[in-house]
Amino acid sequence: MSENGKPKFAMYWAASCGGCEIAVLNIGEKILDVDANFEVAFWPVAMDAKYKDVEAMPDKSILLTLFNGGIRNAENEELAHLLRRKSQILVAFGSCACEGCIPGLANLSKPQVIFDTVYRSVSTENPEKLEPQYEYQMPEGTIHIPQFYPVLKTLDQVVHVDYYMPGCPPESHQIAAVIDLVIKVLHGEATLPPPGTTIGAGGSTVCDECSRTRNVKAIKQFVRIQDVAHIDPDLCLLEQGIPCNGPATRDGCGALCPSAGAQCIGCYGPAEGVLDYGARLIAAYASVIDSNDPEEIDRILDGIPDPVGQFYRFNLAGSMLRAGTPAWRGNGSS
Amino acid sequence: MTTATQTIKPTSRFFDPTNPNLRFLEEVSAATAGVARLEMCIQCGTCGGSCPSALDMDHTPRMLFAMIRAGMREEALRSNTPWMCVSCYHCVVRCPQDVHIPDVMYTLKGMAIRTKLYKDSTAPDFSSTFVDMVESYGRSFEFGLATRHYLKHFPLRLPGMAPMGLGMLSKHRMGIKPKRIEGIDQLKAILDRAKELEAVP
Amino acid sequence: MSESFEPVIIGFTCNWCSYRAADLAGTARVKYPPNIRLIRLMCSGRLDPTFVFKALAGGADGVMITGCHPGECHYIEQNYKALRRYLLLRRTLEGMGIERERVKLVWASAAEGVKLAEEITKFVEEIRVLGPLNWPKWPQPNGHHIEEKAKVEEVPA
Amino acid sequence: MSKYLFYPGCAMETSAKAYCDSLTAIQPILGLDVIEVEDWNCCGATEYLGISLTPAYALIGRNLALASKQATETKTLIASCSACYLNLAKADHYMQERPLLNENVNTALAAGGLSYQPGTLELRHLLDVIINDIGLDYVRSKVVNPLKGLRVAPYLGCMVPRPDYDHRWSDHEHPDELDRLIAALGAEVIDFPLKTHCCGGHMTQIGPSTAFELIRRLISSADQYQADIMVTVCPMCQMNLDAYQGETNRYFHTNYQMPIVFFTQLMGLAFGLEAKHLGFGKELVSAGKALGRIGIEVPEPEEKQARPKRTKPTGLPMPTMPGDEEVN
Amino acid sequence: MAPDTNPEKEKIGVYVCHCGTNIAGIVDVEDVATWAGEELKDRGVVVARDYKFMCSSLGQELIENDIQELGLTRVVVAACSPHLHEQTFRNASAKGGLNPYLCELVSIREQVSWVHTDKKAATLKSKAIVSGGVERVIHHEPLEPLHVPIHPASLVVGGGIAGIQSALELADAGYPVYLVEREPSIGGHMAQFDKTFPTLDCSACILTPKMVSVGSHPNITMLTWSEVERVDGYVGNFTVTIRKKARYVNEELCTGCGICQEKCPKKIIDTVYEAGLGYRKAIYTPFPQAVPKYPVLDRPNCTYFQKGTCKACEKFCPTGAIDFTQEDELITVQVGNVILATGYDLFDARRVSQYGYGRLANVFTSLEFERLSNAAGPTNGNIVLRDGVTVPKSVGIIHCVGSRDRNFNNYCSVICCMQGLKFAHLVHERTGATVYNFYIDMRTAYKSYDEFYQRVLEEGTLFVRGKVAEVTDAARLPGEEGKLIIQVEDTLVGKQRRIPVDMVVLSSGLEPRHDAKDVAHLFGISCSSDGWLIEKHPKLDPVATMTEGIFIAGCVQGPKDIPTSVSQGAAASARILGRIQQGEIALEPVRASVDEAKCSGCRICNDLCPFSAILFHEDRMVSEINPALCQGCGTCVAACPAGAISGTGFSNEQILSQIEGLLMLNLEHPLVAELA
Repeated sequence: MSENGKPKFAMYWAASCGGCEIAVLNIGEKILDVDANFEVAFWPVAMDAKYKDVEAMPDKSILLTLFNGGIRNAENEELAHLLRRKSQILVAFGSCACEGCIPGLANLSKPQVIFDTVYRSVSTENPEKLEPQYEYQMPEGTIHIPQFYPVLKTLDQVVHVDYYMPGCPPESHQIAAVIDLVIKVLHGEATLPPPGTTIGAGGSTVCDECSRTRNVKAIKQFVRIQDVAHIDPDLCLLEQGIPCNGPATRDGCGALCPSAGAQCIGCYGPAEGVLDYGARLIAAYASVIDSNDPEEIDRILDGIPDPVGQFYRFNLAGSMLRAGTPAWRGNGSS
Repeated sequence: MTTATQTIKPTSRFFDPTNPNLRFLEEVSAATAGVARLEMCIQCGTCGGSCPSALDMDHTPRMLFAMIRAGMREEALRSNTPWMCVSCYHCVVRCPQDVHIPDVMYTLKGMAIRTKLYKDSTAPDFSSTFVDMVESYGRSFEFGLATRHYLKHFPLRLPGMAPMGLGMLSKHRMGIKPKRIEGIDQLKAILDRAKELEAVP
Repeated sequence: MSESFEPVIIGFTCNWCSYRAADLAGTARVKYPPNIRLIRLMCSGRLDPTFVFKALAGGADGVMITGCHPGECHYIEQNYKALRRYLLLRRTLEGMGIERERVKLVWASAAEGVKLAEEITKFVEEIRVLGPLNWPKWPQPNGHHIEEKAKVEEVPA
Repeated sequence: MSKYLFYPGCAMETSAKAYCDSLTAIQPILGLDVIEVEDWNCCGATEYLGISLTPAYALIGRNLALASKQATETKTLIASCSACYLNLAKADHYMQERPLLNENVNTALAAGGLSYQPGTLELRHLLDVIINDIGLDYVRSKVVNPLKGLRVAPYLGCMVPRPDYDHRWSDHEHPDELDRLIAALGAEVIDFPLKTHCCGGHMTQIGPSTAFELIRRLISSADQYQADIMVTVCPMCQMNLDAYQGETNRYFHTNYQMPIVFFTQLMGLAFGLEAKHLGFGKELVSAGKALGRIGIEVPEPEEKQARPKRTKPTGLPMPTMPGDEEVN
Repeated sequence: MAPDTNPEKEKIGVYVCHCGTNIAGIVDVEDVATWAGEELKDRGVVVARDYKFMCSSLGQELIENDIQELGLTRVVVAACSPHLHEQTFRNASAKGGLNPYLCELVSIREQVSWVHTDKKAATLKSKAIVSGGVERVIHHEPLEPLHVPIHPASLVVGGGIAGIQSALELADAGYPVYLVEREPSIGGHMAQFDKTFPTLDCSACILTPKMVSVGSHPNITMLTWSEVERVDGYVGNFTVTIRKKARYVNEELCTGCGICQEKCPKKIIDTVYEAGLGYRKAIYTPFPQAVPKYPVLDRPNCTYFQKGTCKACEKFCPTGAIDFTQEDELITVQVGNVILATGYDLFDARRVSQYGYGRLANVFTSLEFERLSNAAGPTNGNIVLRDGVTVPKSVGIIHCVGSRDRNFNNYCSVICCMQGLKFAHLVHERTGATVYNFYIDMRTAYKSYDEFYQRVLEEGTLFVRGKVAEVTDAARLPGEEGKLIIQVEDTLVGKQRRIPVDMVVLSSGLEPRHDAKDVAHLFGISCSSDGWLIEKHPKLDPVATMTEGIFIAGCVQGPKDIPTSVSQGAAASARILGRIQQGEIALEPVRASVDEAKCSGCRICNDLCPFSAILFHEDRMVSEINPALCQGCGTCVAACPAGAISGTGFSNEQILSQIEGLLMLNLEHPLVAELA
């Protein structure tokens, strides 16, 4: 408890795009409730702060920390440990923190390849071929930048996490609901769900919220959505051959994409208890392919040109394998 | 650890490796083009029954296979049976066990030549004469072949054959000059390399 | 690859055909390398790609999936589902840089003890050639080991 | 008309000149467009295999390699000689069946800067192409001079229908392809029981007495069925049955005069080409007498009934055979 | 994780079997047990023992006592294959008061000691397998077998001797039977035979009475000229739809007098009953003793149906039983169990072209010869050549036609040797002709079969050991003209022989029915690669199938002779009677179920179940699984994208943990390092 009697709130942005921060602001006047009920102790995006201030705080002095972003470098990890120490409730906030999300796809490439792309590819204006050095001598002395890790890790791969809040970003109405819940808990009007629970999401999958009609499935071809001339607005997209991840993706978003005529790409991650998101889709898609002839099946599968992207866009770092060989084999050992 | 590499060599599974006689069967199978399936013979005699030249054979093919199984290496290689094979493939299409009989016969001929175990040199000589021709010209050349071969082996029959020979000549069905292919050196190189490979078991 | 490299292989068998084939290989005393460890499923159709990921991530160098011959499935046609999943799974693994040869699908009827043994021997040799997979032993989000998720582990470079 | 790669084989230039001439003559009519494999070599017949394996297959391998280099417009390589056809097909087949053989052959070929990937080429016999690609209807449509009244014994020999790696033939023992072709030419086909039996092969060279017996069996059987002429698809068969017929007669004190011609020669006649352009006259047992009838209406000889023809009995019904209808 | 599966809570007992030296000879079982006791403590193992024979009563008591004294909550036995002793150890656990499904049997015999030679590697692998079993068993749940009631009626498909026997056994025991036969009459192949080996009793004389009692049995509903069209449901409660093809004869009115057949002008070669050697009319009963007696009108061959005029049968029928307006009927019956006795097809001898069948007039198949020698056959039992008059002076009988031959069928057709001997005897007896038998191996292994062989030898039949190479009419040697020449290697002489004969009989093999695969599919069972239906266990359960409630009898399961077919018919019935009397049957509780809260109604699973156990509730938008229809394959469990379907006995947790356990030790273990 702080001097003004308000519990402390923190939010941190690790390896992610920042969309989650926007999403929080996007909850509108609810933000005022946050202010009314919390003292914002640490929120680099919203207000100036120093890590040493946080270090100075007594352990467990922050009630609620929303941590978004994956663990890509030493700084991310350091902060993860720091905030874990200082917080009572640590929430992996958003797809990146929960399961790696888009930054996690970098786990398919060696760090060197990533740097080459960033600092040397045609899209980069870098005439002096500059590249960050972990250590650099200055007249003032040696300066450091955080170590870059071979693979991106999810938050719960480095520290213990109390709750998971999926989504890229989490839907604002879900955020609002969670904030309401926490406030209720503060006023003793509710109790927290058991630790490890996924909050701000449903317990089934997107199809549960999807209004499209669905039938028994027998897939003769997969097509990329941009190649479909006419999409039936009422029929299940998967039945139209469009690889929709809805069947395997946790609900909670209100089936936004399918209702908007686009296939679900899986940002809410796996359903409750599922160990590997991609595995569920592989099994589901393959099972309903309507052919017993290896050649034909292969032809049908050609309709999914990038399986890893299709099945692990948000989940690679959180999947069972977590990465592709190149990443963890570093610079090509064995 | 050794077990992983030692287990199941496809040919050796069927036999008791402690019995040296059985090695001959393996040897023949191994030296045969395609998969010989010799160990699968059930001694039904379809081959011997089908063979157009069985009557002139020392042993029917079936007997020969039994001898190979029994490890009777020398007897088997001395037998004229392989040399009597006319490669008509009746046996192979009828064999209930799909044993590649004509190919086994070829293998045995080769072995007999290498070990000099054949009884009558007619056939081996014809083969080698033929092969010499092919190796030096790239084509076979009946006239040279026929005369050389007949002079050596059927001097008495040659007069009898004369009309045929002359007929063939007069009707331009036999060249007198051998025809040589252009890539003869290439062919020689290929065959030399092949012979080296053959040398290593 | 060091001479001593001994692949570890997880084999998934169907209760009705390949598991019985393995029994038959036993009763017939047909030898095959000890590198494979078999798991019994009711049907190859039970094969969840999760199992394969689990095996590879857990230290296996290869995975062998076996089932009844097409048309002979005890559950009529479920082995075809296994076939379809296998083909998609293989593509996905390749996308992650894992050689497609590390996961193999083999049909073996209850009578084909010898065939199964030969296939296992072949597969072990194939994996031996590919070399170890050495997947980092990061703890798996599974059952009673869930608490281990919190452990911080180093990534081999 | 589609193109084909063509492997003539040594005999086509010498002993089987007639085959060569007649084929050349009917090609335009059939629209059969062939590219000869450049600088092909002997296939080793049945001899080389008996000396040593790898060189034998390397010898064949060279032809396959050369052909595959030319295989741009077509993957099909036809051989006109049965032994050549079998050797080529067999090498291709075994190179696929035995990886070691494939490896060795290619190592050898490499020494000559060549290589062959088994399965690249489709190996077929001339007869197969004429029957299955060009088709009997087309052949029939080209017949201007039906060989009516000519009794022909269709003799296929061993190596075309056997071992038949890719199941091109209706049967290993009694294929009817050649019969149907001859019938299409308007000739009378006898149901020749020995149509796929052996002509003696290289036995004429190494064991004449054996060979003569085999030749006798064929000729006498054809004679029993009162064939006027025997038709072959293979230089070796033609050579043995024709050139050694005299020797055989002397050996058994018989006097058979059975003309042996190539199926392409009869096709030429039926297509209305002149005998002299079809290599007739090159056979040692003259086909002249038999050919005397070509073109003229032949009065039904009285003793026709006496001919031993396989007749279907009237008592109990015969089992029906697949394709009974069209054959008769 | 379910709370009741936390290792701290479980008390696991591990039992390693020596199986005499079967396991102990290669695996260091003591080491495995000690290791499990120490290394797997933290996984909940409280006791680990090794014992000479775990399956012995003493071994089982070991488990029972530990359960009671140490309060074990889980049991892992490392011994032989579960297919052998799973039940044994489940029972032992149950006796000890533990739910039997909390016991796991892992195989270190079939999968280790019998297939590996390296002791250290084998021991290591055994440890891995044990730890796999331990991890797995932690996640086992107590289960109860499913109980389903058994409908007392049964369906028998196929009216050959096996089917007849089955039907009679069931009916005599007082339970209703539906006997379905696709031909106009029951009787099957046996009705075509003249004599049966080895006793040579007249086939008709012993078969007809049985056929009659089937026809008149109050408990048997006979459906001839009918075929099963559809099968729904599951063991105890099948719903079977049968197509009763139109006979165009009113069975109420028909007296079976046979006038219609007499008067029918249309003569057709009878390829079924007369094996193509005789004729029948367009309206016919296949043979005089046919059951039922009513004829069948063969529509495609009937002049009236084809040309619109004739109706001779109708004109002459004294009772006006002919009914051209009749149509197929679909009948639905409820049965608890099914016996398939659909028999065999004769191998088509045309395929062995070197034997000349179809080309050479006087080459006959075995069935043709049966008709030829049958007193009721087309020649009234006179054995003659195809010209219908000439009596053969010499006959060659060829064995193994289409059998024991990779070009056709690999298997031995079992009956051909005895059949060949029977033919030899009949020819000898009826014609006095010289008879040759050409065989590869003489197989007369059954009661008084070899005695029959002796008898035929005595009668002077000539035996040539050799598979016939070809049968030809191309005469080569004097004395061959006009004959069929059998060319063969007499393997006992080692010489090729040409034997001229007048008649050749091909002892053709047996083949699965051309539509066996469809039948198998219809009843949800499987065929082996050569097409015979697969029994549950080749030795210990030859008449049951992998599918509960479906049994097989006779040649549908593989070639066999009449006595064996009859025994199987009876055996299958006995199995069913046992169940009917139990009233219900217990099924393995390996089943899938849907967690409706998780199910999103995506319908991915709906079409995956071949037993249609998954139904979709449009209203609640969720899928549900019918446990009675579910066979427990687990395909839907693996396919559910939401992870909403779980399977008992083979749950994700169980398998994933087993994988973890198996991988606990890898071969880079110090042990292995030494070996390398």
